[in-house]
Amino acid sequence: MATAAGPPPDDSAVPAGGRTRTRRVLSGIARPYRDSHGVGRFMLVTGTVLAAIMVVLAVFAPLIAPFGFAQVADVDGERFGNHLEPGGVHLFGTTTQGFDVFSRVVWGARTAVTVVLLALVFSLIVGVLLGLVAGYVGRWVDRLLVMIMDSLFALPALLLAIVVAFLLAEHIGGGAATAALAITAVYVPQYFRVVRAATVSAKEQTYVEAARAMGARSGTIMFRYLLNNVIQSVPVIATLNAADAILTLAGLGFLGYGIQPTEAAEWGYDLQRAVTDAGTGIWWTGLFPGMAIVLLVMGLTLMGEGLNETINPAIRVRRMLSITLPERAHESRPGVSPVSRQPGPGPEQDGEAGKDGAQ
Amino acid sequence: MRRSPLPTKPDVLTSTGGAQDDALMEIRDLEVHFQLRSNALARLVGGGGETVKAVDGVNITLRKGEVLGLVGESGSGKTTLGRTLLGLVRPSSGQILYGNQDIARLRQNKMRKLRQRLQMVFQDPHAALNPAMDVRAALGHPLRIQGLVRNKAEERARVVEALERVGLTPAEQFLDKLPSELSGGQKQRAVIARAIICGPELLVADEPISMLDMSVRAKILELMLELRRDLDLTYVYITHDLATAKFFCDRVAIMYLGRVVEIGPTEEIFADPKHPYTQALLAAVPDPDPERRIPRELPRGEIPDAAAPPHGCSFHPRCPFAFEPCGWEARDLQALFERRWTERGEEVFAREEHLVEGLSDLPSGQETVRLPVPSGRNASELKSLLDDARAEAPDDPLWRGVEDIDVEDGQVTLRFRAGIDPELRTVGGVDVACHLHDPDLKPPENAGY
Amino acid sequence: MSTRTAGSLRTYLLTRVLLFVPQVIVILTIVFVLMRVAPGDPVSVALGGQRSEEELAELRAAAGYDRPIIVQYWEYISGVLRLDFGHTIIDNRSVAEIFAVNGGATLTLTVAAFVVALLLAVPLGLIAGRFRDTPLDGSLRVFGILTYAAPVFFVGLLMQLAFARGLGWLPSSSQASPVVTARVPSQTNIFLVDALLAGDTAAFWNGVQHLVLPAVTLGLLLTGTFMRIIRVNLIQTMRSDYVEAARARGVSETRVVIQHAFRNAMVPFVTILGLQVALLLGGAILTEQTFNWNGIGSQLVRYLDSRDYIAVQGIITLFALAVVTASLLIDIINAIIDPRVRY
Amino acid sequence: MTEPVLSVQDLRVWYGSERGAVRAVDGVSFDLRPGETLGLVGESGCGKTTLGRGVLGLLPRGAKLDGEVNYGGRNLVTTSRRELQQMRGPELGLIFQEPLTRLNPLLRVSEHFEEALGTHEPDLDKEEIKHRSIEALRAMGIPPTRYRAYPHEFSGGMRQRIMIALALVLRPSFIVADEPTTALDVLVEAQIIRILGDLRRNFDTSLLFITHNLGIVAEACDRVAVMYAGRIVEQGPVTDVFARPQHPYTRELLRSTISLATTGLHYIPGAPPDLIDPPSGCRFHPRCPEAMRMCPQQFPQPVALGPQTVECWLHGPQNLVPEGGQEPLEREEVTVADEA
Repeated sequence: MATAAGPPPDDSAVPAGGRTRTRRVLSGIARPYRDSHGVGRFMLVTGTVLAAIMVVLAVFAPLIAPFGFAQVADVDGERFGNHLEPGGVHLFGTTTQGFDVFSRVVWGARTAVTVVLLALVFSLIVGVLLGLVAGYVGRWVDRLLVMIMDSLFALPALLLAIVVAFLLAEHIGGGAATAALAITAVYVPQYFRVVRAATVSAKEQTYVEAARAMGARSGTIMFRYLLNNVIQSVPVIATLNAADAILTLAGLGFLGYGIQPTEAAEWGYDLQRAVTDAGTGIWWTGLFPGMAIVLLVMGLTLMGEGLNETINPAIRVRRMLSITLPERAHESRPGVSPVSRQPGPGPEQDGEAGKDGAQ
Repeated sequence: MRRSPLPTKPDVLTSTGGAQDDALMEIRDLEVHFQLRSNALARLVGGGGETVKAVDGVNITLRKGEVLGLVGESGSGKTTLGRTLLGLVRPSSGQILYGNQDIARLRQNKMRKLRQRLQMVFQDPHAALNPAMDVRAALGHPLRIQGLVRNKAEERARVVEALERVGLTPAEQFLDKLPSELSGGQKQRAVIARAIICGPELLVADEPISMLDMSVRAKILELMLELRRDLDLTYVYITHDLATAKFFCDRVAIMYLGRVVEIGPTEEIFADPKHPYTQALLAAVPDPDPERRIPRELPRGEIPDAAAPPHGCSFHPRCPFAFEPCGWEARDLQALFERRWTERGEEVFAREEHLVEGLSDLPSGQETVRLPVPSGRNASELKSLLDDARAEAPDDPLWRGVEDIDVEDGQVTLRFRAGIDPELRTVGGVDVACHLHDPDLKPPENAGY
Repeated sequence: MSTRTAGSLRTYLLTRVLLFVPQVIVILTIVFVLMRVAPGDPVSVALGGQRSEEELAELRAAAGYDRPIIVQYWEYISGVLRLDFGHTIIDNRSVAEIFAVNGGATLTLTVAAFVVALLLAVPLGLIAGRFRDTPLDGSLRVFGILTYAAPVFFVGLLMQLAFARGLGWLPSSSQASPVVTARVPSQTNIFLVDALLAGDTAAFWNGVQHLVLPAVTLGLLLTGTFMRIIRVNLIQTMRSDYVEAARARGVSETRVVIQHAFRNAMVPFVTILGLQVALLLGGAILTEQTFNWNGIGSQLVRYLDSRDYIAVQGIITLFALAVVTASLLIDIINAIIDPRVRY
Repeated sequence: MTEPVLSVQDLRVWYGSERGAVRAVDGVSFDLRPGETLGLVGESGCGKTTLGRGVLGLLPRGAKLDGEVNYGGRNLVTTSRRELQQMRGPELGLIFQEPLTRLNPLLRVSEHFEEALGTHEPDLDKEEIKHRSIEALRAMGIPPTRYRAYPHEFSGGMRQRIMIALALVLRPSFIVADEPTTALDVLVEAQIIRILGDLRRNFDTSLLFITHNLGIVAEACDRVAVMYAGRIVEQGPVTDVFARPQHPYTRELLRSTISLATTGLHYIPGAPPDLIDPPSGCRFHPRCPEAMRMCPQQFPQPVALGPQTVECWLHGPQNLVPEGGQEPLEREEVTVADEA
């Protein structure tokens, strides 16, 4: 085999199909972790761990949080008290309204993860589809979509989210869906841009022309030839956008246009309440939800940058393992003795270098 | 091997054993123009920008069973022409008659059916395969698109057959491979297998071996020759490599800036090239024979900008034998001065630069041009500079095209001889588009013919 | 010889400026559609329930909201072109007047933040890229990611806790101390300029002190993003073919880095600066809210709370126009520094 | 005979990779005399580019090299980075394969020349720099009108001329040209080959001309070194080597090249070996039509045959070939599965 870098050839003639495919997908997910090294790997792993912790908090919030997010009294009906300092039953203290800060942080993770996942799915579907169509079809469809998306891009993200949340709140209330849709509006143009650009360049690839040459219809070309290859640019930007989306969600909450406090715990809202506390020297109401945001956003950003480092060829470092050249040893076999080369210099030259000399 | 292991072609076209001169495809007055959208506004509103005539009036009859070479350098339009034949590029005008249909105007859905019979092999086999599709899917896909198989088992059988046909044996070993797991030669074999799997009659091969390692080039060419013999294929072989063209083709068409400048049987063209461009190309091929040398005299400069091709014969600015009717214009005068300064050096340049700075703004393609005289200088200075330039390089073909230089009303007027677009005309066994071979025009004595 | 002359900078600029017009119209259309898809007219949304039906109808008629939507659209577009952004519903102010009164504060904040971001990010990003994969690069990247990951209002909060409350070095909110504000006459509505015009250095310094925390807070928001872009660009240029070619000519490493890599790395950075204005303005809304800074962002929040569509629409329009104008300027700057853009 | 400008002795360049050490260049020796052009030919992946870069010390970090590159009384392998950097340009030049991306797009052509001359000849004043640069460009056929143009205003062929002028303006005594015409059209390629061919006549510059095209070697080189899997298997004057190739690889390579004289197809079976785990003994033996039992056993010794030097057991030395070593080697058939 002349291809040096490919995975080991699997000669076992497995009547593949489904299994090969699943394996490929799985190994595709695992690849960045396997292939990364150095700083990139550190970032990728740290980021994944941070994000995973937050996801665990989100999934198991009911088990982890000692109290409900809007609970101000324990089961016996006894009120917690306002502005309790951290410690004891209330690990992170309590807020002005008498909520348990730790519980709100944990429940807040659930809100953040839910909203961002929803927004991610919505904006991916819309953005990828539109980007694919615009990039492939071109002409006026492309020009129109680009113009609209560029204009949306020119609106400050937070502003766009506020406006959409504000308008939607009138109709469907201030729940997670509203927040998710507001965030979707912000990120659709980004996916659109990335996917469109990838499509436009992939469209010029020979394999797409080959598909046309075999008579494939536009739909087939888009979904069987382009989508697969275009989608590869998505994971990095999706992770980074997820991080950004957390910030947008918190921004919405901070301004009071996100999720209403009665519906779910939301870190941005908690921080807004904490601004007034800061003036009186109460630090715990703001610090903990703030830290939660920072950790989640950092986790996702680290993951995104780590991914970028391993899969983006433009900045990837080719791994250079350090080697030492083996001593030149004369290969002596029974009955053969080395001679000096005729035109060459000293006798000490030549001979096959040691076989296992590497590393 | 008479019986092909692959499906035979639809009945209408299986007229095997027909005469060599049967026309398979007829290309008439084919033109392909591209719009270059150069700026943001043009991109936004569409239209505007420059037009590039990638293919500029080509007439070729493709004979059944032959290998026709389209030979040219980059920008000659050979690839565009090849893609147009397959309906992958819409021509701006002209006809491509195939059977009783005109590919130039065929609707997409009808064209789709034809693609079974017209296929393409690409230059870069790596890029020609979808990186996310394994060999089985890549080869099976055309069958499915064309509705040639009823079920998976049938598809697999056909894929295995095609793989074996192109020498990828045992086929089972290759079915589940992704393109990234194949070597260059193997990829190209897979691309060829995909091209023949539907049973085509014409293959357009665009530089099929130029990206491959030296040691597999011959193998792929040999495979293509075998396939041609066994499957009664006709090839259009696009290349810039004259050596493989000479070996591989029955006929070659030499292309320059969108036009065919010479076309004819391979032996004749290589034995006795008639167009100065063909001659230059042939002489410039580096050959492993140390006795054979590239001549010192080579056409100067490079292929001109296709968006603004030269007036008259496109090759005239580079042609050592160019004469009166070749299409001289103001741009050639500017090029002459650039050559002059390159030869004579900085001082001459510094002295003359200012006087002829207006040359670059002159309109192209006009017979009479007025050279602007820079302020502070007078026309007679400019005139005498032109006279000097002429006296120092009297043999430059440009001067044959200059009818006269006058000083009128403080301006210098230069009249060029009328340029004529050369047409293909039959000379001996080949067709060549060059005024040197037009008996009505009198080429200069020293042209060497 | 196929050449494209470099002299067409003028043509490029002309087309770029012409392109500005359709861009603005599209963006205005989008703002209009966004703001008016909601059922109900602005007047009843803002004042419904507070006034009688007759009063509402009167107000509607006066402001023209009873006319067909297409007419209103035309009014809006032509209004904006005449720099008339309409009147607020709840307090009947001219939106343009809001810009005049509160714009100065936002402008001061954003310009200062932009300067902070550039001062921090350019050198740090270049250093990180130059010494990539060293501990220095690692710590700079963590710093960059931290500044990016911390929401402005959280950073603002921590700043207030640390520098205003804890250490007592700097004031924590508003543009200047009330006493000072009262004694400086408004001329330009940009407080620092007004203070200088009045010759009141003490007031000027007071303003600067008030500016530090918000500007740094907002500046840090951009710093992370900027650093990341500059670092990646530098890494890419450092491995470009022409850098290798320069090394092969024996050009000294310092010169290679400064003349070839730094310069070329800044070009793609400059091209994305235009869009970063959007990020900056978004952050400004939050920063103003955190530091009680009476700029346009605060006004936006105020009018949003009172559901005053017209005020909101006007402010969004202004923000969008600011971004489009910024990208126009950036494109022009880019055309001047990069010879390839011009044809 | 004149002293060589450059004398490479037993140079090795190895890279570390995930799978082990890549022996890109594995014990290579050659000399280059003043004004001489040595063609270095081989298939892709044979280590010729690494050799060219290694000689100039322009290898990526992680590459290890040892052996000798003797130039001007120094061994470049052990010369400090700093000294090497100062030698690059005025002593050692490099011309690249891909001219389009080799000029900084933001700098005018003139600025490239000012930088190169300013670095190495700081005493030159502005006028002299301009004069020298324009002269160098003129010699490459670039008109003085274009001195202040930007790189993107030139075609690929012209950019390659500029790159050559940029190398020559510093008057180095040794230049490596790494596939300088591969990206160019036939006629432009011929122009560049002629320019490089003239180099040996007009200047005393020695040239290491790396190419995969045997025709170019015949056209532009005095001597040729044929490289296979990290080794130079045969070297000698071009006329001799091409007329009487002594190494089976050289012969097969010449036969499989399609030229204007080709009447039949010929090819070397199999693919070039993996440089991480190359075949034992002679690296060509799995593909060699004349492989003997001896070949996989031991590395062949360089043997002088007239003006040529060959590493092949066919040519002995006989005293090293054991009993029965010349029997033909029994091997498995090479299949498409092993094809390049």
